[in-house]
Amino acid sequence: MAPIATPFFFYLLAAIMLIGGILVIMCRNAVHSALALIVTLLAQSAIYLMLYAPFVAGVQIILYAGGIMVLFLFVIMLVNIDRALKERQFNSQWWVGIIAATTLGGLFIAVYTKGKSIFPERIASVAEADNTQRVASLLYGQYMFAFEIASLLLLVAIIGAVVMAKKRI
Amino acid sequence: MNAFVQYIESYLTSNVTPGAAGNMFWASIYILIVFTGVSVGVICMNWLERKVLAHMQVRLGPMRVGPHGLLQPFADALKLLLKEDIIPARADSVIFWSAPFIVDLAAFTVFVVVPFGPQHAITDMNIGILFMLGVSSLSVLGIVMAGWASNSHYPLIGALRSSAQMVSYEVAMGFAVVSAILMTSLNATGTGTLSMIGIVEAQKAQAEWFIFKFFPLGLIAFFIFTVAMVAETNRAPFDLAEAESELTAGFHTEYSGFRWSLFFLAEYGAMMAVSSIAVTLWLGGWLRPFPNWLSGSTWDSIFSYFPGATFLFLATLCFYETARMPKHPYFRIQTIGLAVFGALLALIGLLLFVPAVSVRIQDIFWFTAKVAGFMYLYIWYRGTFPRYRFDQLMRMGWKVLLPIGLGTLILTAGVALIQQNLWRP
Amino acid sequence: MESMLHITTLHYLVLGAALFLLGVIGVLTRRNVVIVLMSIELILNAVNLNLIAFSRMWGGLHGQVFAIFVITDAAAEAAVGLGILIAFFRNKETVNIDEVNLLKW
Amino acid sequence: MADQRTLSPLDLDTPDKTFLDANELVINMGPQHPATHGVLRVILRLDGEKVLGLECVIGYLHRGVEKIGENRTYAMFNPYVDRMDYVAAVSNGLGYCEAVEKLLAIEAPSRAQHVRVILTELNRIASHQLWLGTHALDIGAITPLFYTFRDREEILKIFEKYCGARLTTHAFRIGGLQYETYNGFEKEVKNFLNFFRPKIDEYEELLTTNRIWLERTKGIGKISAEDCIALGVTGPVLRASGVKWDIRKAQPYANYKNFDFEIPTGQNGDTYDRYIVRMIEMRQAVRIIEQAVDSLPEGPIMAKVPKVMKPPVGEVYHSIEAPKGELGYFIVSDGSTQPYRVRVRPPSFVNLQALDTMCRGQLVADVIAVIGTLDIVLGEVDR
Repeated sequence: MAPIATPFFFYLLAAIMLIGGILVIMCRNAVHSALALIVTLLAQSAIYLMLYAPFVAGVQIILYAGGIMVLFLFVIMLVNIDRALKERQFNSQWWVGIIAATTLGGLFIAVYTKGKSIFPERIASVAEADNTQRVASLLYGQYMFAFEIASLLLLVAIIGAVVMAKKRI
Repeated sequence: MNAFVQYIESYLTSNVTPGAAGNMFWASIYILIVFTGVSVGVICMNWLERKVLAHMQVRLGPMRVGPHGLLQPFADALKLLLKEDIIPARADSVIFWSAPFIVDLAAFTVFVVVPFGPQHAITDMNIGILFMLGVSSLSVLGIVMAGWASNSHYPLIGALRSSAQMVSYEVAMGFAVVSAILMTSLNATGTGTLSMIGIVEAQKAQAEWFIFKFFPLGLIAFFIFTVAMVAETNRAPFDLAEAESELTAGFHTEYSGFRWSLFFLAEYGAMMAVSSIAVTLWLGGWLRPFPNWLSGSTWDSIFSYFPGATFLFLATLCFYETARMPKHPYFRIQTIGLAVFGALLALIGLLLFVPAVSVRIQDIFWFTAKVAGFMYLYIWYRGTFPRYRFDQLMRMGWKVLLPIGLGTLILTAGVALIQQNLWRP
Repeated sequence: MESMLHITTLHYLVLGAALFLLGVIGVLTRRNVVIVLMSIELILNAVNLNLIAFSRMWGGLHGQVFAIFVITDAAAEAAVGLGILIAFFRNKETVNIDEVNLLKW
Repeated sequence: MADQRTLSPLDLDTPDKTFLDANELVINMGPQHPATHGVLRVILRLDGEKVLGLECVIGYLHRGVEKIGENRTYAMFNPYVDRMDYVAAVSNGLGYCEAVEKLLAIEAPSRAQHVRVILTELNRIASHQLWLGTHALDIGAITPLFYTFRDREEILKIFEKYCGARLTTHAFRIGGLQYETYNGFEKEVKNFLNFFRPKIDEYEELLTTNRIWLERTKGIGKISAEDCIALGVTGPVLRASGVKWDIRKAQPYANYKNFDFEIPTGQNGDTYDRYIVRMIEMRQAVRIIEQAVDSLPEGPIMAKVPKVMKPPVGEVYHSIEAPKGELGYFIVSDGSTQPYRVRVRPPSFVNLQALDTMCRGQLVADVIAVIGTLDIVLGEVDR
């Protein structure tokens, strides 16, 4: 089962992602930003599918689009004030940011053009069918400790978020 | 031309889904069939819900548009399409405009992986169930968008309520699903699967529906899922997002006409989608009832008459009602219509008795019949239960269903481990 | 043209880099805290894209496992970040990041 | 919240802020709201979803019934009282007729009194049925509404056959009845009782042990007996709080002292107890009707009443136990054909004043349950 029209889908999804990303940082209204981000994330999960990472793609949809972004939307709605729309959207040092980002971008371009040979043209053959099993055995085998720490991190985050957001403790 | 015919025919000999075979032609045909089927299902549900609910409540329900109100859904659809599409002046029009489409997209995309039969699915993904859960959770976004974009108090509260509800019940739902997925790994091969078709195949291989597996663990997981799925689709008794007596209509208060009907479509589509998850995971998908008690080719052939018999029964009901129609000339067209409808059903029924047809169709029939059972449950709940209060709902999700789901998962894993290591050499 | 039509790891890396830059610009220039947090999500996703692309390149699944860890981390970050945002908003009634200039109020 | 009655009234002038910062949010429920049983407007002050206090704004259905009473003769005013509590019109008529009879110092004949009791108790059942249906609908159970309306129909049929009207019956006249009972009246009433007894079980089957119903009603809208008495709350709401006060027993009117029935009381004074009390009241009403039909005496149905009623100068207060509580009429006569002043003490109006006490500290969804359990009729609240 060979992937069909890979370049077409790659460029389509890449375009969606980049336009979405630009909208995220340009939109005046935070809700619009969040929706653009969701589109970006969904396109990215499709790209994961193209990279033979179906499990991560599924996790991306469930966790990011269905979980984290809903949280974002919730908070945006809770703190939604019209005043924020009328204010200046970019901070006063925006040009510093642009310069820094441009420099970083230049660095990336330099690395990718100079170091093209570092990235070999090879594409390892991956069995897609048992992707989930193999990810699982890595997660619960080699990365057991990291997994536990991640769960601890989540616990701490839950408690932290509750403590922060509660009116009276 | 010849190559094209060959391309089309090449799929007929394969026994996988068109998506898996990579056959674009048949995949698009399947997409068309499935989405038309779901839309027709929504129309049927619209009529059935009114009728069944009405009969539960000692009413008749729609009786005027067509015989026994059979054409009522079409009349409704026409009315909704002709209605003025109002966008509130201070609404965020882009989001307001796109929200129903997102909800619809989420509800309908799910059907891409629903297995109506071993070959009858648009495609078979190896992350099928994950895909279903993920995509169906996207409808939250549409609901939140709709509530927010309306720029009005009641829709916003409704949207916040329903999204909080959906997000929190997803967790309990996930645990129930995981415990069923765990059971798929108890095959001879020892590897589980997330593929929807693989899950049913696993039940077939183990000759046991997962609802009966490790009794009562499978049953508990199934129960948790069925409760969570009602909450997930915002239906009674968890319909506080659209509690009429509190919030008028919840997140779609400001919607009208066509856009409102999209929400309606999405709600029923989502109901069918989650029901098909439940059917696939616990009720053996397309498998006929009692595969292990009543096994053998005799029983197979007996059960293969069921689809036709069901349609014939419905046709008989239609004819009976035709005979009971008032004899006044005013009702002539309605009587004829009902008779024609009955004849149509009878024709389908007879067609289903042809072995060549029934072999191909009966998988789809059993799957649809099981989903229809769930649909009836939804209506029944709505007719019977009062509505939960929001804090009670949340408490039930987090403090009852979630711990039970977690316990069931751990117990299932434990029992599976013991069974694999101790009882089986 | 041939290189355009043949999608290699580098293509994914460039896409990831572009997303990363967008995220950085967002973090550095926007005033709205929510959008800053969302830009951080963009950055994390760019990293994920790279991880998965490399995992595809080398055939191992370690990259995917790391991507899952990053997603977990993003969830934790979002929860705590938004919690702080709510606490901040309750006290100052603003969501502008350049007004977060006190360690204590 | 030590003493709820001393809490300050709502301060509605401070503007509501955004969702979050805001510790308090003022929202306006009604007058057009599906759960306020008419045109009641409730202004809620909320902390999140918790009710800090509320205020009822009434008067949207004010028709000046009491003022009309001053410009009509005693007999002419009789139909107007039906329009106050339109779901229990017979009870309203009974109260008014008995009040005027008291003023005129006449007494309706025994047969008339019996028929009055039968019709009033039937009306009590009808009123409770309507309450049950709408109350359950507010809480989300849609089916009981149709069951109760189906059975209420039978009562309305009896009314229609007796006096030609279904809702605003104008069944009684000052001094007795205008119409003799129709042929087969006793039989039809008895048939109805036999039909209705299993139906109460049917309602109870749907609700009484339903887990969700229990969760939605137990402990919701609690009100203590002292608060009830202080606020003047009467009827099933008072009895559910544990006070055994029923005017049919306490100050018997009509023929009630001849009949054997019990007054159900609750202990907790919550929504569930009020539900149970009303359910038992329906059963007791069946009992009363049965006795009244069995002992229906023969005889005249109208006392000797002057053609032109000119009561002596004086005043009278007469109250009856309407389905919703104590319904009192205070009539002042100046000796002319028209009353000098008619004052109605409507149970709904007085019971509604307990809403604030009952709702404080509860959630918004409970306010709806509590409005339902108070069983108000806006026609009576606003008059």
